[in-house]
Formats: sequence, structure tokens, C-alpha cells
Amino acid sequence: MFRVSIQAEPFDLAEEHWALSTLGSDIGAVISFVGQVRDEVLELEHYPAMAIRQMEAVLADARARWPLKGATLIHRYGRLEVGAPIVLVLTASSHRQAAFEAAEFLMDWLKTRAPFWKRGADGWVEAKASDDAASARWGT
Amino acid sequence: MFRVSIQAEPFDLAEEHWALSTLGSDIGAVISFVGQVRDEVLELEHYPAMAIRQMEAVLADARARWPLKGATLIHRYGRLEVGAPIVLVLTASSHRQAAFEAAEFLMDWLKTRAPFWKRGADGWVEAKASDDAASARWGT
Amino acid sequence: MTGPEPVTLLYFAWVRERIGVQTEQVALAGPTTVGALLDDLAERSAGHAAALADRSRLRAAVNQDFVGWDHAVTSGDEVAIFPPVTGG
Amino acid sequence: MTGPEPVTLLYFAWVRERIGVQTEQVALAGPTTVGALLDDLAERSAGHAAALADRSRLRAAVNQDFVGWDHAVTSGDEVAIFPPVTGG
Repeated sequence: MFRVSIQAEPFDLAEEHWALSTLGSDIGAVISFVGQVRDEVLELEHYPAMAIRQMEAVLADARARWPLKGATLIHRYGRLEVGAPIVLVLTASSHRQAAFEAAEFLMDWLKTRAPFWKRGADGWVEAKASDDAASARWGT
Repeated sequence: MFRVSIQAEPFDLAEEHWALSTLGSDIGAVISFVGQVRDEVLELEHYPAMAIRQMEAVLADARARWPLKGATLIHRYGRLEVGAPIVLVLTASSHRQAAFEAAEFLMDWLKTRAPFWKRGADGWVEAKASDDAASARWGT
Repeated sequence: MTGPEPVTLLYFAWVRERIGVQTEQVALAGPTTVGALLDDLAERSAGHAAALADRSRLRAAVNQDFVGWDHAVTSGDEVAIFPPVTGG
Repeated sequence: MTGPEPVTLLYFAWVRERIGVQTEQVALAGPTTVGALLDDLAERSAGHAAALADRSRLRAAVNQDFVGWDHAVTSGDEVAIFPPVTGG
């Protein structure tokens, strides 16, 4: 099961995890990454059509690189309080290395390619060079 | 919050995740790894005193290497059905890279140093050279 | 006789704020590039000029794919201009 | 007069199954090493001999830390012998 969602509502980690962990008897590893709002309330703007198109493309890319049994990408938008979950990446595979690498790849990619913009109390958040560097290591 | 548990009972991913994600306003990333039983029912034997001692030691090692805000290690023992969760590694940090690296380190270590032994339908499971290689990359 | 389909511009984050609109449509005189289109757009208002002045702080997408400044723009394209993304 | 405290042996997985017990205690004549102790243990029974024959398939811990075969064993130690671990 491979799924992308862009939504204002929170997601249910346990439910999303369950959906992947029960995909079959050959699932050996399920990894979740949750990014959450640090330190200040954020407003997330996004470019809906491009975001969904690009997130589906990167999921296809991840499937071509690693033997995944399932993966879920959820990105939220709108006003998000401190501690609120922003993004969920879930990967399921027979082996942990594939699940770990795919989850890192998907997160690095989301940071540098998914068209979302955060605004905090002091204005628009600046992009970080470290995110570009993290993304560059995958050679995309 | 840093916690190690060795238990026969299942764990509650959502509850364990919540415990770390709510540790403070500086938590930006929470990662979970769940290893689960593939393909055949397993019986897990372990060396309780050494397991708890070694798991606490590796958690201290991870804390010294990465700026973690919290981490949880849970390993189950006893009879485990196909699809049952065996192991949970949770890491929480301000930044995703620390959380990812620490989670991978902890899992690689658990595979090669935690005194647990799996028995399946065809007898005792053999250790994998690939796990030794994965562990060796951390230079421990 | 109707002319060729216009190009749809989309702006996000502080680019949108400085220009003052989320979207606008422009007719092309002929085939152009993203960079040349931005030069034209910058003359539309002080807000456009301010938003589009420093190209090193901007990124572009044509039809929802990231592109460079020399990428072709043709009639009917959807062209988005925005700061480097900060999601995830 | 009581003698020195014995060494406690612990066996796990197929080592335990072949030897037939989970734990046993042995008195040391004097300071030794894990490897030398295994040589002595192998003479206790056919099960011990079978379990301990191929040292490349065994790992050892003394007082709950992994050690090599030349590690010292002294009175009162807890010595565990087991196959490479397969948890996680």
C-alpha cells in the first residue's frame, strides 16, 4: 500500500502504522518519522497540485530504489500549534535497512522539494543549506 | 526520558510515541522502528540480566553520540506469532538527522549485541554476517 | 478570433505577499523563458519588482515541476514562483 | 573452612539444549581463562563436548559483558556461553 495525503487535519500514527504492519507476513520492519512543530506556532502554505504530484513522484522513486512493501506520506498545512505533527513518513519492508534508507530519502526529499512554506512569529522561515546537502547525498 | 524494557507483553506504539513527542517544545522529530515476526512463529529466549545491562549501556552510548531528547528501547521475549512486534526503538530529537542516526545505531546494536535468540520451526535462527557489518560501521 | 491561451502565474509565501496576488494571467507575445518572463513581470508594479529582484532567493516550477531560469515557457503553461521550500 | 566461591555457568539457545542444563556451578582450581574453562567443561559429558566443540559458533560473556576466549575467569564470576545473538 502506497499512499500520499495532504491535509489540514492531524493524522493517527497508530492507524497509519497498523495499515502497513498488517500488509503481509513478509513485513519485518516498519519505520515512522514524525516531524512536529518546534518552539513557535507555524502557518503552512502550500501549492496543492504540485505538492501532490511531486509527493507521488518521489514515492515512485523510492519504490524503484528500495524493496518496499508499503509507504505512506502525509503532509499537513494550515495553522499548527507547538508540538503538533506536521509530516508523517512511514515505510514497511522485509528488512530494516531498506525501510530506514527509504524513510530518510523521503524526508530529505520532502524538505527540499515539496512545495510547502512555513511562516512563524518572525515571518517566513528560511530554507537551510543543510537540507540541500542532505538531499544531495541521494544523487537526485 | 530514556527507558529500556524487556517484556513478554506487546507494547503500545501510540502510547510510547506520545511519551516522547510531548517531552518539550524543542522536539522536532520522533522516529519509531518496529521489528516484527516474519513468515513463521518464533520463540525468543534471552539472558535477562545481561540484556538489560547491555541495553542500558547502548542507550547511554547513543546519548553520548547524538543530542537526543528521549529514547525508548523495548524488546520482547517468549512466543511471538507472525506479524507480532518484537522490538521497538523510539528516538526523539530537535533535528531529524540525530533521530535517524541514533535509531539506526540502536537497531544495529540490538541485532548484534543484545542477548536474545530466536527459534523458528526449523530450529535456532542463524546470525547474519550482514548484521555484523551494519554494526561495525559505527566503530564500536 | 481568440488569441493564444495565457500563461497562469502562481505566487507563494513572501513572493505572493509582495506581489499582492496569489495568481494572475499574462499573454505571451511568443515563446519565452522563465527568466525573461520574470524580467517582464518585474515591470508590472513596485511589488512585482521587489518580489522578483533577487533571483537567488527564488525558485520556479513550470507545470508543477521544478525548472531553471532558462526553461521554456509557452502558451497555456502554469508558472509558479516562490522562495526555496521549507516543508517537512 | 569453605573453599572459594564457584563460577556460575549459564547456557543459552542450542548450547543450553545440547548441554541439557541452563546453569551449573564449577569450582576453579585457580585463575583461568574462558577458553581454558571451556576445555575443562567439554570433558564433563558428551553433551558438553558437542555443545562446546566448535568455538567459532560460540560467544562468551563474563559478568554480563562480551569477552574473548583469553579473558580471565576468577572465583565468583558469572560466565555465559551462547551462539551469536539473533534478537532485534
